[in-house]
Amino acid sequence: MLRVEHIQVFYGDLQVLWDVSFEVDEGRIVVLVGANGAGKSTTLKTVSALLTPASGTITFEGTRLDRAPSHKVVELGIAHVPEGRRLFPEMTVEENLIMGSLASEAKSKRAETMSRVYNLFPVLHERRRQPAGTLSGGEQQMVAIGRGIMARPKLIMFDEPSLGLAPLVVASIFEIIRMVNSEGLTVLLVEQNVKHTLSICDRAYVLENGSITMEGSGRELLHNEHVKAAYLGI
Amino acid sequence: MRQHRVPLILLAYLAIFPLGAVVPGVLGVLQKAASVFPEWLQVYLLWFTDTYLLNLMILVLMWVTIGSAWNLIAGYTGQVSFGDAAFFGTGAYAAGLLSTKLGLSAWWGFLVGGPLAVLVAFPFGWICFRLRGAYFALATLALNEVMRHIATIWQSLTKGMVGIMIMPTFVSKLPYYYIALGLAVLSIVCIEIVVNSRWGYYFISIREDQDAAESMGIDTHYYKMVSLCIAACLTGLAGAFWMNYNGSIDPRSVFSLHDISIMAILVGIVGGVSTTYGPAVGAFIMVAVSEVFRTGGFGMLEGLARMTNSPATEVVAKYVKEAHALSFGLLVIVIILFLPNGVVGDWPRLKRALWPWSGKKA
Amino acid sequence: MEVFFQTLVAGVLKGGLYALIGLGMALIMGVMGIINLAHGQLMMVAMYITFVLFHYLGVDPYRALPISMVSLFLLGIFIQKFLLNPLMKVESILPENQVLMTVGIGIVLTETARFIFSSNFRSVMTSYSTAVFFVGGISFSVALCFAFLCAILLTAGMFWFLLKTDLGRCIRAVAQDNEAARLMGVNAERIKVLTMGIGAMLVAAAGTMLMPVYYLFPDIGGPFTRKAFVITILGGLGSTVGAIFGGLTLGLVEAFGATYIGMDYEDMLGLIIFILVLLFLPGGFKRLTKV
Amino acid sequence: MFFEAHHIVKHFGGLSAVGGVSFRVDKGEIFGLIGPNGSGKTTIFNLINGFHSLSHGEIFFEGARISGLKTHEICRRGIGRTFQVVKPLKRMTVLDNVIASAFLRSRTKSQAIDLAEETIEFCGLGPCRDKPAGGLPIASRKRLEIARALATKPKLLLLDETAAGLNHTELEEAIELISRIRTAGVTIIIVEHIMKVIMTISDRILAINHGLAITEGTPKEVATHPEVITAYLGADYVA
Repeated sequence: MLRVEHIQVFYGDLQVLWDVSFEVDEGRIVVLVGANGAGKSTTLKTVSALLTPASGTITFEGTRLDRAPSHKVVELGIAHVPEGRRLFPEMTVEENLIMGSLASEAKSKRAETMSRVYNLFPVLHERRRQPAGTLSGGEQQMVAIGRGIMARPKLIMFDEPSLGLAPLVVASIFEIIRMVNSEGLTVLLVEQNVKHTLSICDRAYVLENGSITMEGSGRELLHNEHVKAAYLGI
Repeated sequence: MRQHRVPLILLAYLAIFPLGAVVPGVLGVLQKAASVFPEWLQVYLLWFTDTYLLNLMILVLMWVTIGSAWNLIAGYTGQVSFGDAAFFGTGAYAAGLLSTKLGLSAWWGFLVGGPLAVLVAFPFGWICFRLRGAYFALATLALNEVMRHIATIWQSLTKGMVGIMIMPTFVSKLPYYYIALGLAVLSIVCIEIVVNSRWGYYFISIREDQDAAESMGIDTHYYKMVSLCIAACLTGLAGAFWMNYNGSIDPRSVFSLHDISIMAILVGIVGGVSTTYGPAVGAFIMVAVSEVFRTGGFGMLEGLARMTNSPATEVVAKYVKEAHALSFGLLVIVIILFLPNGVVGDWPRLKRALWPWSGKKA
Repeated sequence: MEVFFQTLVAGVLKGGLYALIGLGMALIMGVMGIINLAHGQLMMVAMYITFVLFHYLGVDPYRALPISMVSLFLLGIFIQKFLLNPLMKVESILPENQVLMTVGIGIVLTETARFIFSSNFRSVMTSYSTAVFFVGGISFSVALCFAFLCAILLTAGMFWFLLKTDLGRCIRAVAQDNEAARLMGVNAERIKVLTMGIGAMLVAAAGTMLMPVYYLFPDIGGPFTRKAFVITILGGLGSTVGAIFGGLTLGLVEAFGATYIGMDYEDMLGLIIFILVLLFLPGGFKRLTKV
Repeated sequence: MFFEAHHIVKHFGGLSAVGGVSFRVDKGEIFGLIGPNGSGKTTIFNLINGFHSLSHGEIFFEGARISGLKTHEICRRGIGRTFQVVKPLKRMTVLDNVIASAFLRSRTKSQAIDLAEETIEFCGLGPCRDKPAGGLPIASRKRLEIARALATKPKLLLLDETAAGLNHTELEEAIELISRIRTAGVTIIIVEHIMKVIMTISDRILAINHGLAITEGTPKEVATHPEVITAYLGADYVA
């Protein structure tokens, strides 16, 4: 479905991704794990066309993305739930959700999708008139995910959804991600929370210093000593 | 010293040639000296022997001072000022008031004008530099207006809109020329010294990254103030010079946003921000551009109109004369779009564009 | 007491137009992150359009309103698309490049106007230019009241647009988080172009409505640019609601200043407010109300 | 007492980024600060360095209270820092970057140049000393951060994610550099995500999560502490 092939990405004249390739098959949960600064967020931003790869190709259902403007990517059916949530703080919860559904197809089904999101997160329905900036971290993450769902995407990308959240909330966020996936959405997840991530995913790639060093099924990597060592240094 | 070779030769030239304008006999010597050069070059070599051109050169040199001062605070320290006229006017009024109110020579303005401009800059900078972002730039714009209003309203002191008139000290333009030259050299040297000292390193650090600068132990608020005060002082000196040279000032002319503050910015960015000689090049270009338009190509267009007897050319000549301020605006737009670092800063790029073949050899 | 109320009325009426000017400036500030130093000059262009339409074609200023608004909308779009957006890709030492560009645009607009119309003062004398009506001994200028009404309608319409339409939400989204907005599929460059157009359109409306009771010459842009930035600083940089309060405050302060201190100080007062805000309330009204 | 943070708290709006952390650092040691992304490590640095003002609590350095001082004053007292997101002075050369900061402890320019050159050599930046800082590769930029901080002759150095984004050899070199800095007599507080680095060089480690201290101890104690493993790898990884 999504195929990233040999991309090299630079910030100015600073190379951050070296020859990164991976694939996401339809209906799966695919994970990129790796330490801080390994290039996970950069990879997602490149798929979203916020960054342009210097070389390499990105194709989504046969369409080239690597030279497309970022709003095209959304129209093609890729939603990006960014790191740090990046809500519009002065807009209400409802308006934030609306912002997710600007593309013409999503727009026509806006009311329907919104009630689905409210079903998924009843607390957001209670808070729908509240500015998003006043919500707690967990609730904000729900809005961010909801905003992604509002685009009615085929592929949804999560960038560190557990960042800065309490353990209980983290567990429920992963539950939601699994639920979203079971409803037919393909998921590309970037995480540092290895345990949770690897246990729910179908396929995982390990990013280290801007290149992919390992890949395999979630279970394989979960018991791989190298992953453990990379994280804890023991 | 090597990187200063061309400017020093130019300086020597600037120092010698104007002598021909007044000192009898020198012109003949110069003409003889120049005659070894090809004829077309002689025109340029003897350029300063004409009082009209001398006047223009005085303007250029005054703008070198103001532009360099602006370059220090905006180009090196990164705090763009839209209010140089506030300091220029303060210097000019200081000189003028010394003459009209205290009966001293307006030349004492050189001693008082600079410090007085600093006195204006100090509390102003102290307030504005506490805030990051666009506040300083906007506040300078306001300062410009406030100073003009004060000069207009405080009639008992400044005679309001009437302004101040003093008798010029010299009949010839030559002394003024050398004073302006001295001032311009002083400011370039002064800024060159500052920029290569501890202060200069601190100024550029502040421009490049204020957070990093603070973590390096630099008191950014204090050093921004230092930069502003030096710039204000030099601009004040230029103002005091203008009072003496022009003989008359009024609030509208010396506190003018367009004619002084914007012109200072133009001199800075056209020449090249954060370069030693950028403001000098900028001053020359700006005065030249303004003069070419103001006089319709030094009267050439009118001449052409008279020669060809074509009314169309006459109309063009008339419009070109009126368009000199318009040309400034267009120049800002073109420079910012295509040469954002000015003629000196973007010289390699400009050179490649002008002489595409010269790059190929290397 | 009568003088007081008369001044109050004058201040509020003027403040309504100032709010309109400030609103456009605040939108531009919010979305582009720059102070548009050609704002008053855009207003001047709108005033000349109104003047030409009235003088040569006999179009009433209020009928000219849509024409001047549309023209300025297009001018704003042109400026953003061809002069300001390209600057984002230019690497330069000075961060204020875009602001300097607006200064250049301001000069070009002013000088073009002078080129065409000369420096002479112009005005549009309509039958209602000097008409007044009285309520309880206080005079109301018909033209200014009408302008005030239009300003309220336009402001309300603007807020409806910003709060209730997708396009308006996109504008707010870009102002709050440019990158996140792009992730939502918002074409940020197009939104910037649109915002500049709207900003220019709003200030054009203010200019056209001022025309029947005001005079006009090419340099009129400068003072209005200064008023506009005093208003936005007062309101809190980029805050639209703040800009309305800022506009009203400036209108009132100017009116009371002119009545009780002297006409000469009118312009100065705005600048004094500016410095006071900078000293005691950095962040403007926005800081007080959190809107 | 060399350095002590006493129950420091920082609120941003309603959110509490650091919720009452206390720790002390002895002269000459390397003190590690670990925790998952967003746990408040960089905020603690910003509090020590004076970028943020404390909501509650106090910070002492060499017996004097430094909380409430301005950033440049704290630097003058002898606390240098590097940034996680490197902040090179882009249009200056590497040498000029370091000279600018060496001026703090030099009376003349030639002294500053000497100090800067010495520091550049110490950090192994010699080959790129005349290159503009904006065009350096990431490893050299990280080194430049350290060099600039060292040129202010700090007694305490705060290193923020110095190893992030480095490859294997660069990592080894970074560890080597940090140990040399310690040998030179500088006390270090290090925030690091790459466990390998922090586990090998730290004397003591404080683990935090959600702005609260989890545990403090030797690297081994911390690495095997169940709550730390939970914070990093998620619940029940231990089992």
